[in-house]
Amino acid sequence: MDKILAKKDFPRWLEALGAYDVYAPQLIDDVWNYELATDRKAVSLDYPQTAIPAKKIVFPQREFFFEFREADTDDYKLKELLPEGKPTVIFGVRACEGKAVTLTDLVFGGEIADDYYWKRRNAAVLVGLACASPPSTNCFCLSVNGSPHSKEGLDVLMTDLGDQYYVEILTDKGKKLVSEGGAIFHEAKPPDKKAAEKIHADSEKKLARELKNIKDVPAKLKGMFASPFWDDESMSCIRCGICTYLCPTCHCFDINDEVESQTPLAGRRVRTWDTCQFPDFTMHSSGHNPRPDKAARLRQRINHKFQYFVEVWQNYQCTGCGRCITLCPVGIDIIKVVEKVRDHAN
Amino acid sequence: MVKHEDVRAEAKKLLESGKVKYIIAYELGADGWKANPVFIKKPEDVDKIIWGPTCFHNLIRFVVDEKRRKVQQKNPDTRPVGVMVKGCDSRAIVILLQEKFIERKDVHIIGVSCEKTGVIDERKLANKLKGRKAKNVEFGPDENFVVTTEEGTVDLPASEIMADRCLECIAHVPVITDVLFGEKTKRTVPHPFGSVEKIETLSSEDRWKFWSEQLEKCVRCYACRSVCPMCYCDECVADTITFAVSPDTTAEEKAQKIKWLDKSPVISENIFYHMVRAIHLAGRCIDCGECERACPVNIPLRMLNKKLEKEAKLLFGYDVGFDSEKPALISCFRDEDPEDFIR
Amino acid sequence: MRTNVYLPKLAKVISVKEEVGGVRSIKTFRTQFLDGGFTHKCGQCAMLSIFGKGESMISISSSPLVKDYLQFSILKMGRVTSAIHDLEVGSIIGIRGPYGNAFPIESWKGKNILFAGGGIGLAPIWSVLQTTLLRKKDYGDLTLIYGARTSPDIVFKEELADLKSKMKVHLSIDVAEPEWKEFVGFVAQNILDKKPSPENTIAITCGPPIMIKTCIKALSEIGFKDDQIYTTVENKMKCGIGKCGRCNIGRHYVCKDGPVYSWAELRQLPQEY
Amino acid sequence: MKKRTGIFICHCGINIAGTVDVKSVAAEMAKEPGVAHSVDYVYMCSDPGQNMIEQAIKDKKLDSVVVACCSPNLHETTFRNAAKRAGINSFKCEIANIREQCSWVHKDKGKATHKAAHLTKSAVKKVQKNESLEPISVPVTRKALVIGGGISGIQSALDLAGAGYKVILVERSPSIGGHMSQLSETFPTLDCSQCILTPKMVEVSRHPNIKLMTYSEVQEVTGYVGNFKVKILKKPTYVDPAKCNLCDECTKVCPIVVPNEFDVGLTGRRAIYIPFPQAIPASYTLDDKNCPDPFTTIACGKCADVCKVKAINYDMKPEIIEEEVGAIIVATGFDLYDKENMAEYGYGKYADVLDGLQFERLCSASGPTQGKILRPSDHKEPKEVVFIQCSGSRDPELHCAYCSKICCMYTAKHAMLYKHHVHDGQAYIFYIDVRSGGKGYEEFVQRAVEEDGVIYLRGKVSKIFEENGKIKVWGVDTLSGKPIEIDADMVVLAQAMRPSNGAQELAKKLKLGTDKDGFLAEAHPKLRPVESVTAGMFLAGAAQAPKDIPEAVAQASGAASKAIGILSQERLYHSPTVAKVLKNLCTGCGMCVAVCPYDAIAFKDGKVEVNEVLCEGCGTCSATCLRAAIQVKNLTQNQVQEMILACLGG
Amino acid sequence: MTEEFEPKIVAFLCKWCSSAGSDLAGVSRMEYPANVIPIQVMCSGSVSPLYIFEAFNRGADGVLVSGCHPGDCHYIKGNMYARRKLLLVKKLLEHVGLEPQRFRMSWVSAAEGQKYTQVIKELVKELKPLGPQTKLRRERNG
Repeated sequence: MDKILAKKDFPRWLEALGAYDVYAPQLIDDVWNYELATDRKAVSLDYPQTAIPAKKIVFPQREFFFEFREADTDDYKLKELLPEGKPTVIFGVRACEGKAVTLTDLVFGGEIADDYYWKRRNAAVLVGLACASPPSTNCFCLSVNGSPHSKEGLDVLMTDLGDQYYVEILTDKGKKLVSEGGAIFHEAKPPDKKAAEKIHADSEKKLARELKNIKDVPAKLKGMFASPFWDDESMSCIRCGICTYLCPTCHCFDINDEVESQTPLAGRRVRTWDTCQFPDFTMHSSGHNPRPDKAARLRQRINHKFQYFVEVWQNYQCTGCGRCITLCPVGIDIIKVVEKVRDHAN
Repeated sequence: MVKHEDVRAEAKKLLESGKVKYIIAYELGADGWKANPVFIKKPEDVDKIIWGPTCFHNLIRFVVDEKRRKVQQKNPDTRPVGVMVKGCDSRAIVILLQEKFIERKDVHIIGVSCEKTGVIDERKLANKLKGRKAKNVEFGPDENFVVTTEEGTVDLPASEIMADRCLECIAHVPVITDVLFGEKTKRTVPHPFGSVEKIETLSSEDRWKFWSEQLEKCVRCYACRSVCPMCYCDECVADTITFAVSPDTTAEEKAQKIKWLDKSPVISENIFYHMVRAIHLAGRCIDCGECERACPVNIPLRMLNKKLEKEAKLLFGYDVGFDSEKPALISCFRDEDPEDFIR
Repeated sequence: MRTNVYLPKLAKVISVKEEVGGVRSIKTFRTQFLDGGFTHKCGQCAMLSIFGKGESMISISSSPLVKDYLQFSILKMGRVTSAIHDLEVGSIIGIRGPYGNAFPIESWKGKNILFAGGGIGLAPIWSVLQTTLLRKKDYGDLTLIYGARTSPDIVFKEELADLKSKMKVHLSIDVAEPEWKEFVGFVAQNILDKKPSPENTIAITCGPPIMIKTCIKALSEIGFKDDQIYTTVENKMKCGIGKCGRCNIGRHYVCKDGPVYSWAELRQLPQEY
Repeated sequence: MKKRTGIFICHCGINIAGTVDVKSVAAEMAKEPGVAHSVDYVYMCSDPGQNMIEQAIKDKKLDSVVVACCSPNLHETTFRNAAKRAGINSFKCEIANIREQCSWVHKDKGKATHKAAHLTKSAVKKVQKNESLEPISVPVTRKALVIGGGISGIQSALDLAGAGYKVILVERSPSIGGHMSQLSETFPTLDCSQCILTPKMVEVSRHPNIKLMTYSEVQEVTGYVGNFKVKILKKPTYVDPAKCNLCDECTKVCPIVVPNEFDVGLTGRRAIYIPFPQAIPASYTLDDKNCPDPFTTIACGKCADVCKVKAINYDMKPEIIEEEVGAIIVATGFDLYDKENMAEYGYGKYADVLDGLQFERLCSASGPTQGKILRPSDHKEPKEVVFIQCSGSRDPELHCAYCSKICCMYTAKHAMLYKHHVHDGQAYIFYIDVRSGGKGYEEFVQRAVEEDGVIYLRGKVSKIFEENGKIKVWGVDTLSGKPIEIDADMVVLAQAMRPSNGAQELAKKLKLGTDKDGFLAEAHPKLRPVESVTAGMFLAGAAQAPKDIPEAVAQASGAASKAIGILSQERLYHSPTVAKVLKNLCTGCGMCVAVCPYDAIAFKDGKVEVNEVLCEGCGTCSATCLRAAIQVKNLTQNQVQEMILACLGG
Repeated sequence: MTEEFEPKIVAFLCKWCSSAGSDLAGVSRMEYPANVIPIQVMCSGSVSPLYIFEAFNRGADGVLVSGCHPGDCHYIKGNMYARRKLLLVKKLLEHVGLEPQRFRMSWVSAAEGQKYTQVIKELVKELKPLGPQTKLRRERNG
């Protein structure tokens, strides 16, 4: 049953979550980001879009796989460094990011599941906040099978009703989280539900951007692999990693050994984010690079999101958050690029 | 005042005569108010070209790209590329010439004077507008900008929304051009290093607190080096693999690649990376401020480069990016260089 | 028991053999797991770890029918492979895998198999070659067409000499040498020269990208159909399990969906390898 | 292949073992990756110690060794030779200095042992990445160039020629001889300068191995040790020395008179002249700077008219002569500190204030007064003469900070000579200190005081001015504290010595370093005093620092023998630890080109390349390069990084 | 009782002057603290700024660069380039908040064994009160 939480009681809920690490959007030096809330009373959900999406909490930019240590000459001890999986709750997750996590789940799940990811993922409770108005000027979630109030991937969805939140419990994890708050939650009444639904419906009309008629794009892309289109489109790309690092669905990573001591050899195998936009991402050690230029790399990004992922998982690997557009230093606009693909004469 | 039409006419002339391969300029972005880089190849496209207070980008970055492409082509088109430059950007050309990365004949420089102002700082503007969305920003008649939002038009003084780099600019008129638009207005900058001096007044511990908090945020997206026209190395010392590989590069050579820092975005590695970048830009950074603007997490990177620019000026009397004939900062010295720090 | 996919198993190097010396050195290593292990299929790869240096995906060149060791033949190429070349008998390395698909050798029963390899490219097909040899009665004619740049660059020299009594072996080198009695020219030219019959035959070709391209062209020319030609693809890999995102060719992750492709499949994919 | 490094820790008796636990260092090193052998021994440098290393290299198939012992300056060569004898490249041997830099300077055994281990480990990391290198070999042009024909240049040239090598001796003035030929007598023996110099000058002119080029200047030097290419400008003398019979008719008819350099302006000479009677080559020179007649080409023609042997040829042109030499000796000598600078002493203002060289000319039998000491102003015999030492020397505020070294001695000599000529005269010497280090020097000074009654006044002269035909000298005797006033007839300033005119420009052409005073810089002030910083170029005489004749001659012979050291080789070997360009990384920005002290880096095809023979391996290029595209072999950034890690224990 | 903090110092000594000066200190048996591990380079001019960053990154508590006095450089002027380059490095390190005492440059000639000893003593003395350098140092796992 849906609940109502008065805004003044929101801090009390957070106080009650003592067993959890609580992440919430915070403003630091003019930049919003999900940060560990050390002062839970100060948490407010009045924020636009964060720079780095919530994926960083379930898929941190750096994590340890294991530690290696030379035990004796030419013998090693390996110590697995799985995350402990401390219960974590992320407040204020936008619908597009919740959905993005479901897409990442697909990648890290399957037959060969990624323990490191799942340890954090399973421990994380995602409390969404429906967007009453688009948090970014470049939001286009509706165009990519999302919505400003999508419940996908979320455990709880909150909707701001002015001085109270409309709280929808979506999963068992969510239920437990709400139950921690105890009596501060009240049963929602039909007018509340109506109000929430109205906000949801209105929000859909407020989206600033859209990307229409893209169902043929995957097929179109297939035929455009060798097109000079990519050269033209990528001219202004500076080959930085902003678009992918800040993308809620991008999940590419690198694995490296970080050595702490040479004798005895000791160090850690570390996973860090990586991006298809860096030239060394695909470079063979022979120097051969299957994606030798930025045209090939832009093509990979668009193809991955709008063709390959669709072929494998029947969904766009883009949730329309618009971060890559907002933060691209040279204004490369994924909407424009995909529209051009759509309108491209084969 | 620089008129769009004049720049467009010049561009058209250049393209029609075949004098340039293409022109790197600014166009209006998809959001309708900010500029984006654009590459004009056909005379009929010149009307895309704009000039305004959102032309942040240092387009010389793309001159570097052009050189890279040219090296790889078998029979490259050797005509110059046209490029629109602001004062700061023009100094980047001077550095590229000084370092022999390009030749003067490789670029046709279309200079635009920033006259009384410069470009705006998007974040400052956003704070100023408090949630209202800008629809248009233009140069005002004086040291001001005219900002249009849904709720009307306001005049904002330059000092409030102009980018820091422009507030401390020492070359608002391009220093090297083939053609110049706009007036060679005189402008005095009372505190060219004002922003750095603020940090300098902090105690050592407070400076560390400041920088460690700032650099902690770094996600190593490398936008700072990617956007920088001076970061044109094929292989950066921060790269963890051997990059500049040719068929005769041996495995030994590749195995010798120095791994100075790890890919982990932790403070020690981040600060290593940014210090290396700063020291490598000493005497080369022309303060276009692009690294700082591009940074998605808002690290005041300019304050690292500006510090060394200041020291180069004060300690060694070295001005960056005005004379392509003089040696680089660290490849010359003066007998009277300070040595009181040597004990 | 839960298995951590990123945690390598420790193995000991039990033999090291230098196949090719010089700058582009190739060595063959045999390893034994300290504890447990895995069984692989022909054509699969394993991720070898040199702790402190990193990992490298290497194809397993020993036959699955050989149970007491895994064999890898490795060209010294970069940081990790250089470190692997420093290994000695008794050194400990990490191995995880096996990764990727395999050659469908079960479905080839009763067919002739033509192996066409160049340089280090013999390693990925060596496992198939050994397996089919061990089960010779299940297969028809086995033929190997193998070439290297110069005679010292030929791998598995002793084994090849031995092989000649068991199957047809055609060797080649790129440029003539005084003592060389066999074919001079590229592998593809040797294929055109020997003209093996496509009749009921599967061709496996493996080697440097340019060699693969020319061999496939040559094979097509002498009548092999696209689905009769198999090859392996290599791309830069990190995770080995289709997650890290770098080895893809289109929707395929080479580490998971490859490295073995029939030409019929591969030619449908974008040219990104 | 995995590395196989051997470690040898020397006890050096108890010099090391007394402070460093060598056993535990050896044990610790044995655990290092790639270390195949690690032992300690009481004296590694002894024969058994060296044998031990050689044997271990062979037995254990070591590919590199580290010897932890004393400073590499002492035994690096010893151990590298041992390594070489055992069949590995000498660069596969490195020294860890655990004596001078460890055991001798620390007392705490634990800490010293810890440090020794880190030092050794750092050497291991380095040696494991050392390349095998062979010295770079270059053929040698077995000919030398000596620049400057003063006593130093003459001595060097004669020594080289005597050893059987061809020498080109270049002198810019018309005659060799230098300043020594101007001197009257020399201290402390008072033998006649000309008399001892002239035979040497003649020998130079007659020596079959010496090609004498007077009135010539070095214009350009390129190349490197063993193979320099030199361009020499030979100025026209307009007189054919082969024809000239020294009849002197020409000077009599020459209408132009200019100050005579040889007499330091005390006399005049004609535009056509012989510098002094004993000049070598014995020939006349028409000085075209002073001769020109704007209406004809250069001359009035009178000298040619009177020359019976037709030795005068106005059509002579400057010539550029190119020579190849293997070594260069620079002996450009000195000049006196400019008199304009000494206005406080009235020099240049009062005719009777002279400098030391002018006084030499006055004393000289061949001088303007035939050896009589007479005042230039009125040709009267001066009865009171004041000599001022340190005129311009030892005065960091206003003049030269350094001591000109010879002035104390020649001033004593001047005073003595004066007294010998003017028996009733009185010599006064103002001095700061009297520096008389040298064989017989102190006795000489004492003789001046005791036998010739020279009055030494310790103090500085504050003012000199003319009054009533006398030169008033005001000063203070700092010993008594009393002001002193002397009515002198003549004042002689012991002017500071400075590098000769044009030496700075020449140094630039030769790429030689100069010190802050403009004297040529030696490679090492103590251990390599005759070598310049550039290989194959040597320094002789006062060009390097103020010197007296015996010192100049000694250094000249030293320089000659150093040059012979090069010329006697068939080929030269140059250290192979030179810079190397990683072409893939180089962008041709040229920062390294600008910083290279040896011009060893040049642009080529948009990148740079290193001339291995010129490169000395200092590595300044590699620290300047932003891309690590230029590195010094066997001390690459990679190696230094490994060493840093080793030092920090990680 | 806690042991007194012993700073770890890396010293880059030029071969011709400072390393020889340090040898002289040894020959003269001048005692100084054992905290400094010297790395001999050919010339102070060859010390790359990266070496200094790396040393701090790898846990050095102090870094010393020592070369020949101006005019005495074996390579004519390498030390003059070093002076300029390393002053910039010093300014940068201080700008990010590293204590100024941690990076030191000195001129030590081959004759100045005494001075070398003095420099080391001073450096160690100045670094002890600062404690371990943790700012630029990479984290370690145990």
